[in-house]
Amino acid sequence: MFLRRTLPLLVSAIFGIALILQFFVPHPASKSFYNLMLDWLIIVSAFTYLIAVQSTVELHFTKIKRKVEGWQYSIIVLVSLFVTALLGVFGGAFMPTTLWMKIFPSVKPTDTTPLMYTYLYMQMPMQSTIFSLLAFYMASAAFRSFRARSFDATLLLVTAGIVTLGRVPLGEFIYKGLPDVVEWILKYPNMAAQRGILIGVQLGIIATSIKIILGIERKYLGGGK
Amino acid sequence: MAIATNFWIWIAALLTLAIYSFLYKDNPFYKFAEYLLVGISIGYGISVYWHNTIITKVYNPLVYDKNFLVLIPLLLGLLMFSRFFKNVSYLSRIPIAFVVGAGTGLSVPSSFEFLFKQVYATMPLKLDFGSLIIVVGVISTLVYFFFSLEHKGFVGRVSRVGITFIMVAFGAAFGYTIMARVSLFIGRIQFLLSDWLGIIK
Amino acid sequence: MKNKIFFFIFIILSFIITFPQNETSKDEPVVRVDSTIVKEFQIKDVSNDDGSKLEISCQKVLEGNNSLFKLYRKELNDTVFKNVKTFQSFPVKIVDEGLSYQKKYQYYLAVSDSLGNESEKCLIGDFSPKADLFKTDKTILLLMIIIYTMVIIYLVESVRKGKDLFVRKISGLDTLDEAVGRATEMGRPVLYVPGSSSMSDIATIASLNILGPVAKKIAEYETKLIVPNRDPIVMTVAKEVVKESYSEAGRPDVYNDNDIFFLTDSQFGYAAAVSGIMTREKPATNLLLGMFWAESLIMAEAGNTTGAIQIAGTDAVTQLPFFITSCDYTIIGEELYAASAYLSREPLLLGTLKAQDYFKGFIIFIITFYFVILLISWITGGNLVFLNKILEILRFIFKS
Amino acid sequence: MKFINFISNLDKRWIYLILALCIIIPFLFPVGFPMKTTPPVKSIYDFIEDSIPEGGVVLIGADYDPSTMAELHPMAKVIAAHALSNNLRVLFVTLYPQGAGMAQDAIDNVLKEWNKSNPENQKQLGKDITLLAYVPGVSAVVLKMGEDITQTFNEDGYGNKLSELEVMKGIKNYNDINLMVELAGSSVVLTWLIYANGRYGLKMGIGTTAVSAAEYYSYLQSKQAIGMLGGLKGAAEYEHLLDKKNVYGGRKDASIGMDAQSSAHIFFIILIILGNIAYFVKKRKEGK
Repeated sequence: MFLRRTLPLLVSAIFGIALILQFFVPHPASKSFYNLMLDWLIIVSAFTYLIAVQSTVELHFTKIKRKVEGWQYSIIVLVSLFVTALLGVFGGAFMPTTLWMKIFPSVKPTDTTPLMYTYLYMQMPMQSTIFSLLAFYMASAAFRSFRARSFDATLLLVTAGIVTLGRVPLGEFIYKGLPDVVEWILKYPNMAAQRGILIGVQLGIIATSIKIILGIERKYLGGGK
Repeated sequence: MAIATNFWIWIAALLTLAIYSFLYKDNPFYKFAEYLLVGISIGYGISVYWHNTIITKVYNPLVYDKNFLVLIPLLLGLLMFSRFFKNVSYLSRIPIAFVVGAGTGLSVPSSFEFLFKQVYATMPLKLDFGSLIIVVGVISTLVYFFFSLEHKGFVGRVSRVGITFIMVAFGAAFGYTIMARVSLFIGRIQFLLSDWLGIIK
Repeated sequence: MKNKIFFFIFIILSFIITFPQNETSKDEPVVRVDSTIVKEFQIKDVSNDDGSKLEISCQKVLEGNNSLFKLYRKELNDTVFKNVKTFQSFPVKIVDEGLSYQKKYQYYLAVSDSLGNESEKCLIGDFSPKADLFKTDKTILLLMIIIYTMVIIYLVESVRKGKDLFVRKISGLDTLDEAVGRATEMGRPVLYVPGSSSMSDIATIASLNILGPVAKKIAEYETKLIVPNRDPIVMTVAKEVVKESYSEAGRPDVYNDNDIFFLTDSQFGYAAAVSGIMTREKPATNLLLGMFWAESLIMAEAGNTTGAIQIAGTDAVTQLPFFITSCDYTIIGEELYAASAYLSREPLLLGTLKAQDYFKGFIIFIITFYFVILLISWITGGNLVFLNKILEILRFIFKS
Repeated sequence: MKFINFISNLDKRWIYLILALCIIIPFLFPVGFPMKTTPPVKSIYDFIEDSIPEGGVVLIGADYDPSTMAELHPMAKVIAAHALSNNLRVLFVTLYPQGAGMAQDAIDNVLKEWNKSNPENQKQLGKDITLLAYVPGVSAVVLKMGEDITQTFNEDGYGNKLSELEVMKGIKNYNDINLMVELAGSSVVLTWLIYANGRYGLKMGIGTTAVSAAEYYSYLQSKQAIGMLGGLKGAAEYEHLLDKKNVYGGRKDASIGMDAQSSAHIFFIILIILGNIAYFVKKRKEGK
């Protein structure tokens, strides 16, 4: 019980309060504590990356084990993950490792690493293409579902139209003053509403942080009570 | 310029087309590319993380600089591995509590300051048309998101003004989003037309 | 109660406002020397720092002399002086950094001619910077953090003890009932999408809080409820919530475990699959509540083309425009949290919502007050000293 | 009426096809409309051009991944090139592993193009420009940099000790950095503003995707950021400004896309108008 709940809550409360107070104390002693904490944070969070890896591997592993529909694709995930990681760890990230250069004597230190090949010619095109599909979805939604169904929606669409036109050279070609109109909309009415929303959101974030330190918000510790 | 002869460019182009095939309809090529992407990006993450973090922040300080102060956070971090074993997995809560607790402790004063800066910037030194719009806009938006008063009478009218401001802001964001999505597609077309097919410069 | 808290805040604030005036009169240790080359050559401690800085300032005595001035520094028990800065124009204010509060320092100023010969030295010292224990310029910030924390604790506790706090009705919630009713009339199912994120998002939790009462109503009407999920944990929680609501409504027999299911974890795959359900099952009502990313418009469009009534709600500002133009009713940003607190009455949610509201009210009040004073000052020509003083004080509160 | 029925039953794949044509055709037959520079872009350009002394340092935050690279990658390249042209030093930093690859590609590209067009003023990796190692921790990294940059990273992304690199000479923390331009399409921009700008007073500019651009005007008005490049258009404006100096021969990724952007925007507006006409006509008919 102590290790499961009390200790984690104590840890977050103690370090949370200590670092809030640290902010108000400029003394060198407090500064070195702050520096130490930052170093620790960086090293400990180095391990949090493992969680992302672990959960993905586990998800696809179970899929294959249970032969869920489309489990064959999970094999692709695991194989490509393994191969890429292997290439990267032994071949180097941005510069070939000495080991790699020993195995392949023709490789120079300035050469592109095998990992960068997978990044530049596989990951980069695929990931950017997936998101570019949105242009098409947007076009079809523009045609079939963006409706001026109320006063609010009409106002929204009209502003959108002005901004869309005013932000491209062609809009400027049609009417010279358009970019300035758009800049004005963005700088005043848009800015004001964005700030109103931002103030609310920030208050919410701070409230959540305070609740975590107080130990009344525990969802981040994950499952179970 | 002519069509690319580089093997890798062809790979990139074919993967691009595999994903665009989804626009026609869902198919195995798309699924293959999608899952391949998941695997590659995590594999890539592991490699960068290995060379830039484990080696530089953990291995080198310990082995070359003999900096044993690293050991405490290191042990804390290693508790994270308890997640792989069901019966002790709760131990990983300690490093998580440390990261979250210390992180929020760092963020509270700074976030408050950040919030204050925004409020401060809303108080203009001199009155002009622009600052009038800003003050009215910020106040009415805040009133719209104020839940302790019923939206009736005067408060109702102010929140009505607020929602008008919000709609203008959303309209601006909407217009900008159209631009963003088109740009992403332009990026891909540039690659296909220039690097792959060599039609344009 | 509300008045009490505001009163409390104002008492403290009035304390703060009187605070800085006393502070400036506080004695700062200053070493000062007047000489033939410069006057008011002085060293001052920089306040609110870690004791690593000293401020050196001086003014010129002779006019029209364009020679170079060099400032040197050494530790008291050192022998060699090091150049800190070379300057020509007056008056100067140099902040010397990287010092230690445990050491004493001496400075001297020399005049050098065009050939680099130095003459007329003027020595000052020994002085050591002070390491402060508290940043006095951040007092208000600290007080605000303490007050906010106390207000949150107080409100959460009082809701726990059974106090009912007022939250205005969110207009989208009325529409929710209506939409569920319509589905019953038409004999078609209701589709509930709890967003595309995991339990770590507040919006997802808010959505599941809303799902409860919605499911209860649906159980009463004996309509079919479909909940497709992108996250396995969200799915498990959704199942529990719906099951409980069905038993609360006295209809555990109508609950069908297979109607709440996991689709896929791929972002666009999920959106495409939900669109598929919309076209196949033709639900009369689509409820899209929770956290959404770029895939939002795919679902909103599909629902719109099937002619369903759509109610959406999210705190993702970038997705809201799509929902507003393609859905019949949209719950905007924080309204989603308010709706979930309103329906669930959970102390943690309701208390926090109210605490945020009090601070929001405080900010609204200060800005409005500032604006009114500014308006009066503008009408009267801006010459009234006390009005300007009030404006200055109000700005001071938020100047951190 | 027939027409209304036709467009409301249109297969969406036709719309997809027309959109694709709207973007491809302008590439084949470019027009090149002139464009005005907006003030937020100009102020970043002017700051780098006029307010940073030779040898000064520009920090570029590459916190984006390939999904938004179409908008942000051109910014990284053009800002780095501009800084090099003024003989400033450029440091890339990233808080995410994906950003490291983007930064590395940008550095590679800029160095190659720069050295090709300026044989008399060659720039070198490690001397004029480099990438700081990726270190996890996000806000902790941003804060630690304010104390000591070398200690935060120990090494650059290529495995060289930072303390031995020429590009790092005289750089201890944010006080030695003249300007940071954060390129990101997510809330990490806020992390930089809250911690680096708020706590350490680092001067910042923002380069962001068009999706977030409207939101970030708040930080311009509050002077937390000196300027902003919003989306591909922002990058194109910057390229135009740099183009006037005529020092850098790299491909102008953003500018050549502007014609396509224009025609696509017109297409979107037409789609929305047509869709709404169909909607209102239908609604009126149903009402009768």
